[in-house]
Amino acid sequence: MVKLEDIKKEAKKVLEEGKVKYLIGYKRSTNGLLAAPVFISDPKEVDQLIWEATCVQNLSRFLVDEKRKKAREKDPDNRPVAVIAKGCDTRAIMVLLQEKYIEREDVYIIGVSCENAGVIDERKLNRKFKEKKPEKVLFEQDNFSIATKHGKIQVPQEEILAERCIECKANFPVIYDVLVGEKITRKCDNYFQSLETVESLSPDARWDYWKEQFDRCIRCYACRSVCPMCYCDECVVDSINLAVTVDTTAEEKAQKIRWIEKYPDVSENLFYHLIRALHLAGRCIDCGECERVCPVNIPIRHLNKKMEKEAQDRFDYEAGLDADKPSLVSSFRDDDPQDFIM
Amino acid sequence: MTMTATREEAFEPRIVAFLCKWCSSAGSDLAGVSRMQYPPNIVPITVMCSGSVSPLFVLSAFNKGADGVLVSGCHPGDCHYIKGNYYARRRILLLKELMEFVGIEPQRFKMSWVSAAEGAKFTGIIGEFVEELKPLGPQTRFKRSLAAQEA
Amino acid sequence: MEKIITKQSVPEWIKKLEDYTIYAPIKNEDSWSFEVVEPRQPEVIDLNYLNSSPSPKKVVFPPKEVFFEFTGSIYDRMELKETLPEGRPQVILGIRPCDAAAISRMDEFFSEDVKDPYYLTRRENTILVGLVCNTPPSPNCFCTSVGGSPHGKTGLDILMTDLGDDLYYVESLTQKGVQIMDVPDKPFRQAKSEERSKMRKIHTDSVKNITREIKDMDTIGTRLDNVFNSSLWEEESMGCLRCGICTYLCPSCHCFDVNDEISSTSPLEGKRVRTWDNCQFPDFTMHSSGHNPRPERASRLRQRIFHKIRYSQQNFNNYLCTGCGRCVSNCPVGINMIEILNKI
Amino acid sequence: MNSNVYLPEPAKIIRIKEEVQGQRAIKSFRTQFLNGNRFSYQCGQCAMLSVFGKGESMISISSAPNVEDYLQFSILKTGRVTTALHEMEEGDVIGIRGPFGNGFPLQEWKGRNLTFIGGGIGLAPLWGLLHTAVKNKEEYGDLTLLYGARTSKDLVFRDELYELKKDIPVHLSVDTEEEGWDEFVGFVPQNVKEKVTWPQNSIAITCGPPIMIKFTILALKELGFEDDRIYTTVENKMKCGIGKCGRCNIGSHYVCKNGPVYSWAELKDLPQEY
Repeated sequence: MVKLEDIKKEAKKVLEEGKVKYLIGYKRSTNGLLAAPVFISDPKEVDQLIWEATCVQNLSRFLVDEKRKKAREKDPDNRPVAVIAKGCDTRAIMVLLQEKYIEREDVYIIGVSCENAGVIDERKLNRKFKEKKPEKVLFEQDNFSIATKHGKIQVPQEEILAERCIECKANFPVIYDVLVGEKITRKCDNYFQSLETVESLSPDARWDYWKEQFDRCIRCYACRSVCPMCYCDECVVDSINLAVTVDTTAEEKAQKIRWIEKYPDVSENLFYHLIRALHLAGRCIDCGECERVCPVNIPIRHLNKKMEKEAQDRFDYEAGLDADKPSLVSSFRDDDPQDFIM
Repeated sequence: MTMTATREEAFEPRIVAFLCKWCSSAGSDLAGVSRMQYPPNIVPITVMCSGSVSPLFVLSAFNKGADGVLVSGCHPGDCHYIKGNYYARRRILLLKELMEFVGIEPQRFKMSWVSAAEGAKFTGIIGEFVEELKPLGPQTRFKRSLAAQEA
Repeated sequence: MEKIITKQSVPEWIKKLEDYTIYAPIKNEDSWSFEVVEPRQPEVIDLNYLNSSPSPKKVVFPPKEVFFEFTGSIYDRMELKETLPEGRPQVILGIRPCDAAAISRMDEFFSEDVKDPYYLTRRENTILVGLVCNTPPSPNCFCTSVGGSPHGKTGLDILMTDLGDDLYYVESLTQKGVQIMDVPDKPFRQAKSEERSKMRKIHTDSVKNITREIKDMDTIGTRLDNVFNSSLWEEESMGCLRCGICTYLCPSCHCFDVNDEISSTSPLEGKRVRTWDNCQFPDFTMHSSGHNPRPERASRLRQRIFHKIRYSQQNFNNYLCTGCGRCVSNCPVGINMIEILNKI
Repeated sequence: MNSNVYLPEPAKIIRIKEEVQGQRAIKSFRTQFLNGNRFSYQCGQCAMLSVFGKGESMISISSAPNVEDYLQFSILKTGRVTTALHEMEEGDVIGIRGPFGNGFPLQEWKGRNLTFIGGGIGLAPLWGLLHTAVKNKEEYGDLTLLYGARTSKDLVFRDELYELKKDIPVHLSVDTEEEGWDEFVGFVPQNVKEKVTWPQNSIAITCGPPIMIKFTILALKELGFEDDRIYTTVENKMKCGIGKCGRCNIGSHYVCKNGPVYSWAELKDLPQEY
């Protein structure tokens, strides 16, 4: 059983010892039910920390910000940053390490096990609760305990558990400096169950389905912005290169290819989402944040999940488990499938 | 188009073909110099290696209205850069699966191994590709809409 | 004109407005958005909605607006074809008062000084039919702090109030409003005086139901000026992902980008297109040299809040925020403008 | 101009002059509207130039308003649109919209000494102003130009500068020593301290790279110039030119509309977001 006190104790300890620059954790949000990230450098402030089923964010995303910030500083503080990380979040850190985007000594991981549970899907919760405003969601054995104005309500896990948690392969940290909670694996018969509905459709019906999804996209790029793997300084879908320095020539800037137009249209949105999914193939660790933040509810996760499935079925590759392995698309095996090639 | 012609007869698909300089592009040249006939529906783009074909190129071709896209490289073991076609094989498979997952017709995107000596194979692939595309009609799913703005 | 329509008669009313393009809230699984209602299918309209996820601003300020088409050659001659929107009249049915107020702010902005013909053409042809928020559609509603009200009439042509009992109280506010209520086989009947008092009671209560508040708005301008250089912005923006949710969902954010799109190089054919843009994206202000006047998340968050509250106050004596709460509810990392403004 | 402010007017490039070569190339373009239209503007105003298919860029008008035959723009090659402009030839067609911005309050400066201080491409926005003042010399006090660039090869309007010396004092400078250079060596602000004297009844107008402007203003303040006697121009990324697209603002001001010309008295109270 994960105790908040244990997390606070570890956080306080590491901050007091001065081993880390600051700590990234979860606090209660003033916006709604879901937790918000908090950045703590004063050990006295660890009491803000919370640990509930509303701690949905993948805080490893902020390691990317930290690296960027450090690159701009003249005399950076090189101490690591402490981060509270769930199983999926630690797999993201593993990919960042595998790609040498960060070094192991840049991060101090307080791993927290989800222990046979996970985080909630706020949309599922809202569908279920409607007017009764949930205020707090806690893990309890096989159930979620939800505090509302009308008292506590017990809800079976699978009813409001995020889909990605139901299909989670490692709901405990795979890499950590300290671990809070026990390594318990959730049972799951089919890690790709959520894809089945769409996969079973005919190509025409699949297109009708996705067309409608992509039609809604407003290209706020929240999916890209929230993703710890979308750390490129220069993204192919941006019209200008953000990595311009005084040495960048006018020609280089002028020749930046505009692959897609800036306005949201099915064709342009599709291009963006497909390229993003491909760039995440073998890298996405299914934290589901892209889908969670989407303001128009596009099932973005399914694109990434599809890539994850192909990587596993065809190439026996799983992301975020081994920092020493070559990445999916920078490696091959002689007997990779080629039945699709003429 | 005459009023009596059916859509299939009138429709000539446009195929963008990314051809490896060391093999498939030479293969298409061989087909040419050997006076083999193949449909004029392809826009060949010579690339240094099938491994250098980014998914961006493929999606961009469809975005700009290609009815079909072909990526053609050297047979396994024959890559001029030793491993490029093996990388391509993985990447193209992922791309193909993803595009089909969102509903593009599977017939529209193909990969082939064509060596510099296989002019006849190249001719056959193109002919077959064109025939497969004709009944599908123009590719509209990934194509950028050039229609005037919506109300 | 003050009338009553039964909820069942609303589709009937809409069917009669066949000369208009009707935008109305339509449910999509977990949320609503304003979509075009097919004339024959007004049943899909869901007026029993909270508020739409993206705001209805797209009806007057679409995310893609073609300014003109160009054809020719840069070596020789270039012909331009202006592509002003067609004048087809349109109705936004069931718009919330905050979103209508936001459109009225944009009206002021786009017609001030040099006029924006694209926005204004769309706007002149648009009729806004508002729907009172008997209870706040979002726990983060704060319209009353920024000069609005859940039954506000700003920008509206018609205001509808859900009286319960399957009835809407429908009040026309402008000539345009009268016009679309004047349809054959009138689906409306006269309002009775008890219905009128019921409507008034609902309006009074609706204000009381708003719980979120930005305090001391009368001094907000100077207080903001005082914290312009504060470390507050750095602290509050630590979690900011630099995504576009807050601005793209905002009913009054109107900043834009303009780009050329080419469809043929010889002859040169293409169009100049306006798209939404977003002050939270780093490339928004980046000069070609790479110099960026607002390089940090902190300065961009500050810009958004200053633009909404302080600069609009200085330029228009109004707020460019109408309190819909979308930016608060939808921020993936819990950045909360209300709380920030209450801190200073 | 067109009633639709977003619609550019096609114009022909009638002359291209290479001012500076190399990585930071500068060319001056003279243009005429294809339909024969004229366009009245004030010194310091800008226009939005279109390269169709590439986009638009806001450029200051470097010809003087009394020049009737053409509009001149001196442009540093720096991004997508300016690179495309540099690839164009005489006779090619661009689009122009404008004029935008406030311009210099030249009328208010009558009877005063005017000191123009430019750095690099920053002479372009001052060029039309300078020529207008020189043309009406009798209306003003002493006119002086201080202008500097990295090297003598980076000076714009070189021939015209030597021509100008016949009319008014011109103090040139380059950043570092070079053979055959007999004028000042050092940064523009240093030259300002050396050459500019007691500022009574004087207006200083400066334009150049942000860092130069910053130190020039410090130097002028040191010399005793009051805040409202120092003028400069600001540039920011722009898309519309009419204060609508929202990206060029500094505080509640839109540079394209309320600027680009500011006195230091106004500018110092605005956020440093430029």
